[in-house]
Amino acid sequence: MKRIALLLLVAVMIAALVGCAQPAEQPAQSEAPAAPAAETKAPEATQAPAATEAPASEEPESQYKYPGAVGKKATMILKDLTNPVWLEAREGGLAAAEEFGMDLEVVAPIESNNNEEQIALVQQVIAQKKDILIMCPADSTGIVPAIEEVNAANIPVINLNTKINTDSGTVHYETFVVADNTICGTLCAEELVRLAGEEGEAVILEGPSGGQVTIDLSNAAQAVFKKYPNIKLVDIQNAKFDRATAFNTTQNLLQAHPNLKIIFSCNDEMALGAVEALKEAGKLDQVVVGGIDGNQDALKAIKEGTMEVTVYKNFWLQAYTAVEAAAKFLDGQKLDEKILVELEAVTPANVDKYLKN
Amino acid sequence: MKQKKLNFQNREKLGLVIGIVVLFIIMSILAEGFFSWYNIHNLLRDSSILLVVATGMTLVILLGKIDMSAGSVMSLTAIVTTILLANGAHVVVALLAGLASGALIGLLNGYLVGIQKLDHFVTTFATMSLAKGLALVICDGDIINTGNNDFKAIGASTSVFLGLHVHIWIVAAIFAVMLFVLTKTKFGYRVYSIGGSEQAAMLAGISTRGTYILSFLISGLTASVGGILLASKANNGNATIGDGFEFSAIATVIIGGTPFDGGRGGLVGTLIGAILISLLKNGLRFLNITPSLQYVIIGLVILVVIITDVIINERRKLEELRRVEQ
Amino acid sequence: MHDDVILEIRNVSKSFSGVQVLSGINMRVRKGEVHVVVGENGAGKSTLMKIISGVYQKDGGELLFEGKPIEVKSIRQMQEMGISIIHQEFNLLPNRTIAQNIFLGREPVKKRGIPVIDIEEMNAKSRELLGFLGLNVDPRTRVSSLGIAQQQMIEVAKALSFKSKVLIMDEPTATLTRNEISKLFEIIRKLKNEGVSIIYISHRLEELKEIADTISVLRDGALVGTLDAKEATTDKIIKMMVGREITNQYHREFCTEVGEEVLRIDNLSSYRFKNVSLKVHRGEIVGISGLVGAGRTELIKAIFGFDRFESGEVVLFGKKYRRLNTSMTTRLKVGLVPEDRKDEGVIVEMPIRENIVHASLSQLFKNGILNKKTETETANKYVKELGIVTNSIDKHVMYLSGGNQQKVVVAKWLCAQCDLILFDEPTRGIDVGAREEIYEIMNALVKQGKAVLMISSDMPELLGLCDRIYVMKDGRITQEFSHSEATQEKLLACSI
Amino acid sequence: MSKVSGFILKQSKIILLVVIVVVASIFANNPIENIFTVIMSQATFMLIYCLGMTLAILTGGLDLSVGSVAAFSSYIGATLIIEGYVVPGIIVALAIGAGIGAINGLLISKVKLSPFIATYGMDWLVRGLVLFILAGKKIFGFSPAFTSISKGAVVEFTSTMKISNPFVIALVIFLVLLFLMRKTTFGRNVYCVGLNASATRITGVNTDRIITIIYTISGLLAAIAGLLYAAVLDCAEPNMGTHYGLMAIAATLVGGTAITGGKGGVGNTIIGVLIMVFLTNALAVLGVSHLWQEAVFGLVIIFAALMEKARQKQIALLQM
Repeated sequence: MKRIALLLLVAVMIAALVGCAQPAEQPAQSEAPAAPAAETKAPEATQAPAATEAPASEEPESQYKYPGAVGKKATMILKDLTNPVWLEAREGGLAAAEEFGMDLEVVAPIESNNNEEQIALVQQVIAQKKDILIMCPADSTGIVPAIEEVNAANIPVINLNTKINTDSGTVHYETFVVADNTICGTLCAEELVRLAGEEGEAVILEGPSGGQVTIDLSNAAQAVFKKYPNIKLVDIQNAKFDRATAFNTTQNLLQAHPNLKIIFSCNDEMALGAVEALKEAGKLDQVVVGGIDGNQDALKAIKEGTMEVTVYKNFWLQAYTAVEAAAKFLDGQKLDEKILVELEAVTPANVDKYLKN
Repeated sequence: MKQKKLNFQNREKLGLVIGIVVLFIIMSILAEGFFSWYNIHNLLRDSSILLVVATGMTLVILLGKIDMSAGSVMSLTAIVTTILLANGAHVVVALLAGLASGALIGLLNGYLVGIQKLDHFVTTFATMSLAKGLALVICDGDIINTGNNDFKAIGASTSVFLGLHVHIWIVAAIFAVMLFVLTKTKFGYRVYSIGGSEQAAMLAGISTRGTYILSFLISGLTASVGGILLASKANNGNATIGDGFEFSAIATVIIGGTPFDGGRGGLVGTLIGAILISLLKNGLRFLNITPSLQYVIIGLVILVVIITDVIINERRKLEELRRVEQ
Repeated sequence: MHDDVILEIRNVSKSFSGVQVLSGINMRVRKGEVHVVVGENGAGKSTLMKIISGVYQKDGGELLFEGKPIEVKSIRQMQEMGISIIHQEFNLLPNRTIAQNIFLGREPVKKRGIPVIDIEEMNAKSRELLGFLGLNVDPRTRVSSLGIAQQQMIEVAKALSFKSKVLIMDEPTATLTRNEISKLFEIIRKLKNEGVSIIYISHRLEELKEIADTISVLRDGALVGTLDAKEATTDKIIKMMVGREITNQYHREFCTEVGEEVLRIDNLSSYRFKNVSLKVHRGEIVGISGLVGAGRTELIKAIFGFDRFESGEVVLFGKKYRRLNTSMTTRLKVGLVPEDRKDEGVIVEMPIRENIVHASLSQLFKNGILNKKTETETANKYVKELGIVTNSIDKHVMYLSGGNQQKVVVAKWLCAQCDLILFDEPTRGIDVGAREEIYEIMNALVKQGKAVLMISSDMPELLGLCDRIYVMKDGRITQEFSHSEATQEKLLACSI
Repeated sequence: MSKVSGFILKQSKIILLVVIVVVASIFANNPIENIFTVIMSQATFMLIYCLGMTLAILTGGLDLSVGSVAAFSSYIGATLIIEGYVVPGIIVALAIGAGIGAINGLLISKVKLSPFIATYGMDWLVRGLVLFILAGKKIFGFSPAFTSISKGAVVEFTSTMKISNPFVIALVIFLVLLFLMRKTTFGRNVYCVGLNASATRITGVNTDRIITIIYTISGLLAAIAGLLYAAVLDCAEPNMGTHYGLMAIAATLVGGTAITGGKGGVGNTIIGVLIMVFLTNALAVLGVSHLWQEAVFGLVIIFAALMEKARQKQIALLQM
């Protein structure tokens, strides 16, 4: 009997090993030709230096830019690796790592945005005695105790995308590479308000309640709407970052607020769900819809004019910049405590720049 | 007779233990930094939270019931505790309040199942939504920072006592007590009896109500403890903290060899199950397997282990039947 | 035997949701006597006992224990007072040890604040009790690894452990075989001599004379009469029970020349029986006798395809089969009336109608589409034919008496036009009246040239009905008798 | 028990539903339109996978894998559909759904796993596969040939008030299942399995096959739901339907199908689904914070359960 049990378990272990052999590259391959390949064009178009060097790194024996960083072991902890935008980030990070000759590992929780798992991942970095940690926290404050541990272990931290809460003053990071959600939210909301002529009823579609992203974006948008006396925030609903749910929620909202003008959505998924609902209700022209992230399908929607605005977060560049910052630091260079990754609202005007064909 | 009996119980566990050992060895070889006290200690710490929730769950499953509300109770407790701390309550008060909230849901479950005789799944499924909902309403969908250092101290990785983290000690204590209660006390015997055959228990003059209520109460409390430990780790409260945790806890118990039909199994198995699952997750992380693939592997392991367990039990039944003839 | 009454029942009555099940029962149980209570099913015996033992609350009347009137509140209270009951169906926990089962709910505790169980003491006491019952098994053995007879003994041990002054046994011999019964009777006598009074419920009239001191007969929830065992004769008792004369319960004309063979099994083996071979022909009733646990039920379930057999083959209506499943056998028009009526015979939460047509859905509705009219007609037909007592065929089976439930099971197979019906203990726990009707059905079946294979622990039944009787022992067939040569003694001789 | 209270018990869920709808209608600016949209699109999609869950629950089990099955099958199907192979894509999707369902069924009937754990493990496995195979990429921009399945309408009164295709599809599925469960020997046997499997088996029914078929249907319906969503949202994405499983259980329970199996049916589930969607709708229309939604769901489920219990008691009394 026990033999059976043993065999089966071993079998699984083997499965695990086979698994772990591939995934390191697998997704990379399935990704490379897809999103990021195109994404790399984006930075080329916008800010030259970073990405134009990416191809350069391809040819052998090129001089590494930051000798001190060469061969150093780094880990980048993201919020999620099941979602295209974060896969872009991974590519950006890996590209930079290759360019600067670093040994980078990109990881994320199984359940996206799970703080506890991120803590475990951070502790893993300590266990593996990495040279540097690039941290994109799912929960600004929840991660603090873990980061304190990292500080204690004298592993430098580069903060990426979402701020690590330093109010307690007990944690510190070398720099904060940010295309931060508050800014995204503000950009998007401002654009929406402009399109709506600074007046009308607005609603916000949130992600799962309690999520950090949701909170940052939603608060940013609310702040913007408050600024304009004629903008009335009539409702906030949770659509679980899910297109189908947003579809239903929007239908319901339209029933409650027939002359809705603005839908601010905390990600493109929900925005597109809202768009479908508006199509059904035939109110596409009445309502302006804004999302966040700049997914290809959202960009396509903007091109078609069904959706008005999104904010292209350029996760590729964020990650790339973060790794470069890490390299700089390991090379003993001084870092400013904040590195801004340029963000811009994507509108029909500039959508072609981001849209891949 | 006695010999044989022990054999069977061992057999059920043996496969798992071997699995754990094999897994551990493989990981130690393959994953750099896995085989270090620091990591093993963290592993134990992670498993302790799963274990404490699974401990209460074991009781309920031994009764032939399920507690779907465990995960939501964790969230609720976390929120209640942290929001009180955030508003400057003393840490003890906050903790007690947190536990109370869990106890309350537990009692509600116990009342509806034990006295109203509602179906356990339906009941706890409902209280799952209820507790989660309350948590969301209380925290207004926000993350709550305690800014309280006493509370933080519970979770801080520096708070180590005799080489082991406080979490581990707390859970170890709870586990030990529950193990004693389950194997040595009247209450424990009742749980097994009712799980084995409610009718037989009732005809023996055992009041099932009390046992149901107490068991669900305990399950609620252990879930609360889990929620508190989780929150203390992050030193903040989040209404999504326990999402899906009930499933992990149930899986742990089942993998540990306590089947849904109740009256059979026990806490030792649950302990093994908790370690296996934590070890698996920790190991997969160290091997840097993409999350998507981790899903697949975890799913496989659950199925494989359960199937093995089922086969073993089938065989055991057969052998017992055969033995009747001798 | 002294005359002081230990338990007196004064016009106790009880009704469930308006239906009067007990009306003004009076009964006096003397110290150290065996007081047998007989009566058809639904006569109220079990209800009365459940009231005495505190399972139910009585509506009217009063109970006097040792002269003092008592208010029955809980099972526990009565147990502590010294009245305990062995229920008809087992109430053991298979996954717990013997000791844990014996002391279920009142485990000895160490003298301390928290109720910590004194396992050593528990085992010691259990060992004592088992010794008293002449059972030499380790009290730490899991009950699931005991035989049925042993389990029954554990039930007895359980009851004894209360130090009861009054011990109620509800059909204790139902699952026991002759020699086990006599062992049980020895114990009963032992207890008697120790001054314990025993209230003993049974359907098996032939047992009574052996142990009874007093016999009370119930009918339709009323006491017909109490008589001294000495002047009681079986016929007299039966008359009192059913209120009508039963001369020969069986009315069997044994078949002279057998028809074609419907069932033959060659060297069938599984983990519970070895190399069993037997034949059944059209027009025959074939019986299988033997001790409980001899593997009879397993054999019959294997033939039916419910359990699988390891080697050998089953020949049904001339076709060989090495593997069978229930859908095959039923398609071949074989039916099984299982031992466990409630869990395997009927679906208690379904209406009578649906239960009756269940086995013949595919025959009645060729295209797979139900038709309520056909269903109703069919069901009504069989309800009438078998005299199933109910006010509506839409009544859930759970509200029927044991006898009527059994008839529903039989109706199910008749409706499916079965050529071979396997009966497993067809009359267990069924009152005399219903029994006779079941026998009638069997007779009718074989008259129509169908065949019956039946298991029974009730030897008179086998002798009265069967053309041929196989005797099984430890999973093997030890003998085959024609009805002419078979006698109780012979059957017994080959089964032990 | 008086006639009135008897009626209330019997119809408790319908009454509850009516109340909710009325409330929603009062606050909605255009009640008819509101009811139309809710029924025509929201309820429709949900109903389809809830029906699958109902069947599973009727056999005394449940299917926690509906969400991931919906995602996986529609996702794989989409990879073909996007290439223009609409029909093959749909067929593949349905086949995958049915296939996984069948595996569930076999694990439960043959291997004798508890449905809970079997489908839970399967959920992880399938979700993992869908995330892994296409590394989380989304598929969008389908040809109208496909999207029209969901977007099109049979009858169109106004742009918002129409008998949508999905509605018709769901209705057909519902009627077929209703007939199957109520009027055929197969359906009868499904109920029997739910009430008492071993008695059913002794009666000669191949219970294993019935269970397998049921879970296959459940998987199939999940696939259909997945495809319809993909069509209406013009996008197939791997994280679809993470909450279908729990929603479906909730709706089925609210509908009054007993989790123990054998009692209730697809008819109940329609009521359950309508209650759930209109509840959400009402809360949104009333402008109640979505944070309350979860809690309210919980209360409604408890309420429904208590009502159901009272009703069963009443039936028992009548039977006595």
